[in-house]
Amino acid sequence: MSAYRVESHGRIKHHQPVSFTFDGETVEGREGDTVASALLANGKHLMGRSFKYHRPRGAIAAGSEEPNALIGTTRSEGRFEPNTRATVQEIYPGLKTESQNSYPSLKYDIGAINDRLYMLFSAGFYYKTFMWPRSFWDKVYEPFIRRAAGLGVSPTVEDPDHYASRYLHCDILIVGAGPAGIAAALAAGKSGAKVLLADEGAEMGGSVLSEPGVNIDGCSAWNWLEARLDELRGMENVTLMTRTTAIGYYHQNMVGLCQKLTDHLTTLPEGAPRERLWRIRANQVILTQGALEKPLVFHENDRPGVMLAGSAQTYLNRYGVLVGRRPVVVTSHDSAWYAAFDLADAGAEVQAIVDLRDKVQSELSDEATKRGIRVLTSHTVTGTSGRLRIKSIRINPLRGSKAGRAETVNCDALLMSGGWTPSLHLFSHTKGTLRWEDDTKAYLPDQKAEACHIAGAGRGLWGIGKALTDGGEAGVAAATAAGFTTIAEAYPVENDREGTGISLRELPTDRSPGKAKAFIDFQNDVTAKDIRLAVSEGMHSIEHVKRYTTNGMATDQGKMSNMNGLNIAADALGKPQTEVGLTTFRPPYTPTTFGAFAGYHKGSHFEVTRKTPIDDWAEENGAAFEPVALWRRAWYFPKPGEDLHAAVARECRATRESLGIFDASTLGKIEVSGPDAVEFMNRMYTNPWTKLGVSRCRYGLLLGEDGYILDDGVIGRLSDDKFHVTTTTGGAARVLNMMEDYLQTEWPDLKVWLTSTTEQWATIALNGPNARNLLEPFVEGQDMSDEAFPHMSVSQCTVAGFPARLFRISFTGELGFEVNVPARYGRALWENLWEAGQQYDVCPYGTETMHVLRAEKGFIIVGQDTDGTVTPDDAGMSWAVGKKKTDFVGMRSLSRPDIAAPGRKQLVGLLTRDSKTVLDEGAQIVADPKQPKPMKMLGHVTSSYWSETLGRSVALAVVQGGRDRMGDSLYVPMPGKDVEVEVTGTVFYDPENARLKL
Amino acid sequence: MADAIEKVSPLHALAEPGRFGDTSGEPGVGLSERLCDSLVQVQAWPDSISALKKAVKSVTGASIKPGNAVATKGDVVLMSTGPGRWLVEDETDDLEVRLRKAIGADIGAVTALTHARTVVSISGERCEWVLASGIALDFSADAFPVGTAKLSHHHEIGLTIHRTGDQAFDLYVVTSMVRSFWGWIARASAEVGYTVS
Amino acid sequence: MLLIHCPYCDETLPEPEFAYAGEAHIDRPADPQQLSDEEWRDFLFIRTNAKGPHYERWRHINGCARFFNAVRDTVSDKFLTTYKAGEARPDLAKLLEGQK
Amino acid sequence: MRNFNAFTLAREALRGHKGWGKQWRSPEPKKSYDVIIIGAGGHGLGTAYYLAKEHGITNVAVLEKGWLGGGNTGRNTTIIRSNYLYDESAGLYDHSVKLWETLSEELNYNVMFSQRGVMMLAHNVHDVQSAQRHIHANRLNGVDNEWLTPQQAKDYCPPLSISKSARYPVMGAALQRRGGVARHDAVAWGFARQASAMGVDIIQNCEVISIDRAPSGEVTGVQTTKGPIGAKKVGVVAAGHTSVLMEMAGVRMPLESYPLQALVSEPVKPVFPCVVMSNAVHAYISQSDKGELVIGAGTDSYLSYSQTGSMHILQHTLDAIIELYPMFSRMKMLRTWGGIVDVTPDRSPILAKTPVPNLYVNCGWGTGGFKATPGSANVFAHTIARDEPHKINAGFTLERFRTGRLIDEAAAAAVAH
Repeated sequence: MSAYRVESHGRIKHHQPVSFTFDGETVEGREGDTVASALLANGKHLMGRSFKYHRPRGAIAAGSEEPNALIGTTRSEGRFEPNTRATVQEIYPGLKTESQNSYPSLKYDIGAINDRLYMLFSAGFYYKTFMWPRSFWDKVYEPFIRRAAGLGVSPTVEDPDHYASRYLHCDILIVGAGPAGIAAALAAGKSGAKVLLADEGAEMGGSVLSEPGVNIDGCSAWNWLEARLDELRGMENVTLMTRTTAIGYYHQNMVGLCQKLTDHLTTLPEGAPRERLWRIRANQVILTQGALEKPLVFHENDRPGVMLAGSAQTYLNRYGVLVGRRPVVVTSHDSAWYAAFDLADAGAEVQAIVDLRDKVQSELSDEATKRGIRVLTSHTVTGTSGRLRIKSIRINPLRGSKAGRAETVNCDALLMSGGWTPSLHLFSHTKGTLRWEDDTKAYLPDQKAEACHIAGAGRGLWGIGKALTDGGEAGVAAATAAGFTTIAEAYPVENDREGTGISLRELPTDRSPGKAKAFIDFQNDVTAKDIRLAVSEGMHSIEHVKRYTTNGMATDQGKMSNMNGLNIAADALGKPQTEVGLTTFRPPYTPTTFGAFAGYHKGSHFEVTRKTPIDDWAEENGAAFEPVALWRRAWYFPKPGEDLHAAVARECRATRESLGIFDASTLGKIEVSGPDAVEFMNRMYTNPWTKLGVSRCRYGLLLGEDGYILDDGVIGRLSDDKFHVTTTTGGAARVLNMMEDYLQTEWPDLKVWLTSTTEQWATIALNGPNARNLLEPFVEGQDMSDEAFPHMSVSQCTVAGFPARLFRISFTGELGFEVNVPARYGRALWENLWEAGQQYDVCPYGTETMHVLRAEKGFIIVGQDTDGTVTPDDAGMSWAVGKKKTDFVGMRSLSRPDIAAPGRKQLVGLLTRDSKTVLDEGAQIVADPKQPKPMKMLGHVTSSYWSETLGRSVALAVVQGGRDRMGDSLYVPMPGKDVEVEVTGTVFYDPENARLKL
Repeated sequence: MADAIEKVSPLHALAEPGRFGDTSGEPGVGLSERLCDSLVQVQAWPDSISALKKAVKSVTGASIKPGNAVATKGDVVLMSTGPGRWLVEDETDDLEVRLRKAIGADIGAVTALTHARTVVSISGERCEWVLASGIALDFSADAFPVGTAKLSHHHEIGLTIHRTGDQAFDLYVVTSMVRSFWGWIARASAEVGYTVS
Repeated sequence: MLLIHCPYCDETLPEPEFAYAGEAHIDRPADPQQLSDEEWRDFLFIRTNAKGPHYERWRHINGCARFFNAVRDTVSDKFLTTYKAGEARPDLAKLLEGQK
Repeated sequence: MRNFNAFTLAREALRGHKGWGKQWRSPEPKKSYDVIIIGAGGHGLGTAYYLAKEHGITNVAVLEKGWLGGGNTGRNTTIIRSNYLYDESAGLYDHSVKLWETLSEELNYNVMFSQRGVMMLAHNVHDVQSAQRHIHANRLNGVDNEWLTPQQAKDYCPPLSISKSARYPVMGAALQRRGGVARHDAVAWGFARQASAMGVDIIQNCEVISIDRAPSGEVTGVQTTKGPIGAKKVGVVAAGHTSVLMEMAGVRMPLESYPLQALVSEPVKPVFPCVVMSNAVHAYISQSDKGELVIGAGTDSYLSYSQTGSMHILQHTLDAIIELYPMFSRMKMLRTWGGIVDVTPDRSPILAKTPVPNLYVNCGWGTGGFKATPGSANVFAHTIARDEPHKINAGFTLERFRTGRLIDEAAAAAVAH
């Protein structure tokens, strides 16, 4: 077994070997290992290459803050993920992992040439060059930059996994299950409140997992932890969630969490989602996310083998891995000393503890001497060596702020600690404010913007004892605020490892600081020099520094780099941190898959599909569908070998010659009922309604208050106090909302109720000379003769035995009826009419034929022939505006200067001089096609079709002053040719409406 | 003639009986579809609410309860869907006619919605879990007691949700969207395993 | 995702149950025809767009379907109060007092 | 001011980058200026730059309450295109694209304008009609825009799914090849550097508290957190906060401010070669030089100055991204943020004089302001310098809301900017 695995340590299952691959090579780890701990156990520190300079890098941390050790992971075909943190990914048999951003191999990466050009690729260098010659940017420079940039590669195939989501309401949400979080959960849990404790790790415990030597409440830390977690599991009002990261903290205590469900499993359970996005609404939130260790900033502090001391301690105590056998420790904080002691006790020969401070507590130095560790206080580190792994470091004594003569010390790892930063990302999402505290040398929570509590290291309290006490108090406070009562138990702690330290900028060095490669943002390769350059170039806001250098913009979201960047920027600006300010933390806390956000809403569930009761019949009969608003509608019914045009021509012929049947169920239907219904209609629509008789219909036109046509539809009067209003398919919801708005807020005095009955009725339209012949035998309770039931009538009768609302209306110019029956009877009625219709060669038609037939009659489609800038007069529909009316929605806008002005675009017909040419819908119209660009455009073609009936093309268009141009020639300039058109009226077929009167 | 032809359920093609999703262990929920015989909306004028309540009582024998409490009597269900507005359900086919007789224009408006809604029933240990995976309400029994109804939505689909038991809900779904809704609830139930009856 | 109290249902529910409906207390003029073009423009288009407490309308679209009014701080997005359509503007000073 | 080029870069590299000097001065405000621009975003800094360069007006201050470029300039998804429907819009945005094409040289600052092409997808018959209408109008206006079949669209953007079984199958696309993206910060910095060099004072952390007017009504200066500053003319270029500032001068605006969110993925190697917008499905996406997928979300429905949006808005956006690009489901969202956009009733900007003498306003860009930065700044400078609009912005008045001569791109095409 490898020299780096320590069987006596760690929480992993030493007797359970697990093998996986890294860059094709089989690696053996143990159950419970992460990819990083397993690689380290095998002596492999080199795990990746940096973004800009392609420098060799190893894991610097042991958690989700890791900036270097990003890998690609593959489970199986389609299950590949880039940029996964090796320090978080748990290993399982068969896991395939690969390094990123290197070519040809991780060990020999030609990209590393950039490192030689280090001085050239300074902060913002790309803003200063690549400008000449211009054409080279797109063709040469940018492609080069892009190839060099990027970390991993994108997946290339559809994701076979699915993702789930979940809403949850609870009294208290606790984020982070370290000592503070657990103490908070225990206190809050006992109150009976509904408590949820979430932790991003695979197991709960946080820092306790890395501090087995501590005694809590009279027993060893790990035994205490197990007992307490059992206690929590025993409370049915408490829920524990691991592998669950709180990614964002939103308005009114809504916290988004992403739970990883399968990425650690050997085999996938059938149908199990990969991740679940939780949206938790909590009465109180407790943030116990602990603190993050800061790297020290010195020349070549990024070699594989250089690692945070706390992380090295974690690798030893959680994973049973010595990250080095001969490590050196360099620190400005006590905590790293304890790491050194743990490693030494586990068999490492710690070469030296280098402390920047001139004195430390004697207890620490005594412990070090006891272990035979060389102690060098008031010393600094000025460099490291080793290509793919650290070999030695330069240590210099400090004379004040100057570095003395260097001594080289060999080592196989360098453990550093620059102190700790409270993890307050989520707190910052809420716009809670932070204040700089000089004795902790950290930003601490100040003003809260949400009902939340922060406890433990998040408040700058180091050590497990303080965390437990503070967490308990937070638990009590939260429970009390949520209306429960409880008390916090005391958990006495022995051999606790509190500690203090100082916070530094770049370490003093004996070299030219201008040339030092002292890294701050490891992933983005931002060095102290870059920060100082940015400031010297006038980037005085910390946001400018961040953006100019990209410090803190890497995938660790600045967890490693923000504080060091801030300290150095502040120094360069000669200001205290407080005046420089922080950059904003933005969600998510750690990168989160798109899939988790989309949840169920993918594939057929991407958006709701509304279907009519007759949809199945259309599908069974080979209809082609088109999406209209949320509906899918039958577009046309192609026979074998027919394309859209052939099918539509046939459907048009059949309808005009005999009989067509059409599913109009998607039309919006609104029942307007009440004593004031007619008054309401008068106020809403442009038309007058008072005189409309019961069982009569009228075409209604609805404007927005801005005077433009918003919707239209046929409206039938069922009784004195009840109207059956129809709207366009797409407009139904908008119209009802608008009507409710006026009714509820402007005219609450009107006794009117509005009800959408779109869903209640299936609507079947019959059009054609044989429409009555087919329908009549089915109708009971209504004389169908032209006299008794003329055009624009409505009747409540039965059709085929079903209760029906029967309209005699026509959107085709043919004799037409629309039968409304309760939705569940729709299919049955359709089948009835279909069978009986065979004698008339009844032809089902779709929306396209409907559009052609209505265009031949010059009927508009709102949204196609009008576009939200068209008034009734523009559309040639002044006839629909009640002349005597003193007010209706939109009326006042019609007299605004530019609406009343001459020369507006008006709806007209267009006939191409060459009758075979069908204009493009959307094609533009000009008077002189020979004019230079930009041309003066008079309008555009709104509808254009081949009219089978007329044996030629027809078109509708809006044209400036169109109604004064009847008979004029205009032109539609198309690529390569100009199409000459004649301006005509809008009715091309049966202008005297003879066919309606059959 | 009508009797000769069956009503066609929008879910006829989808909701096939059987056991689906995770088949290890007991099914977490059971799903089923119900077509109302009569579902009628009654709406009162601000000054005629008590008159309307009287009328409803006279027709159904059940009294409208305050707030979102659902009144049930035999096969009658009365649910509030907003100020002055209620849904009335029973198993007759002439409920609308009878209500219309009792509720004149002076009292309010009566609108049949029998075919406009399709009821999806969900029951079983995990029904709260399944519903909460796509509907933003708090389904815990204290926040959503048995015998109350709430309005909500899933993904643009309007819902009236009646908690009929500790582990049972009736969801009144807009008919044209019920196929999409079924697609979702089946997917969400797959994780816990479900039966369709 | 905001939390909104519907004054009709007396329930506090998440934002997606509601639809924003623009600035509140902009009444449609009794007789629009009498208005000047300027006055009509003001009614149609001019908005307070307040930074801070804002009188606005919401509709409980997926619930009782009622329009109602609210006062919300547009900087913090926190609701100061919601109230039924037709009720008078609540006194801002009192509301802000209540927040303290 | 040091010239930026490969040679100076190399020389500085050898000298440890000691000689660059500041990119812009950080002066204290003078007593008064000929022109004060309120708002140091791209539009405001650009306005100052063109005032100095094209109109010889260098006694100019740009006042910024925060840090320059910190508003929507530094918060948008950097989409640049000009294939708008109406003559006014096409004229304004194409003027801008032409300036973009030479902006790096003009400013001696690499703004990384990358003409990768902007593709707008059509998902239903209405989309197709609308796209065709745009294409024809653009052609006659001399603006490039062409129709692609679904297969051509896929060839241009391989990650795009053109599956027929999709909920909203791609029926085609309109492509403007001259469209693309640019580096947003660089635009602000480039304008700031040149303007500052020509004498413009850029004063950051200087918030305007009130706008002073003479008894006769005209603007005379502003009160700021750094004291009073006199001005012969004042231009308000403060996207998001326009209403607040104009109120100080007693002008009520037809504006509402909404949160707009955007997000980026973790960086990956080049995978997405262009910009794709879909209005039916609501998703805007491109890939940055750094490798991040840059994705624009929709606005929240409610008025807000909080610069934060709701989670469900981002969710809906990512639903759409996965619908169009199923292979991105396992990509990870790295960072989200929000901006404040002020929106006019017709979704078109206001670039005009105001009822108050010597007060000018540039606002109402909604979600589409970045693409217009140089063009808008250029004609706005003209409007201030000459006290009359340039013919390109003549239509974008405040008056139009009274007369009804709206420029309603949204209503005309349901095309978001």
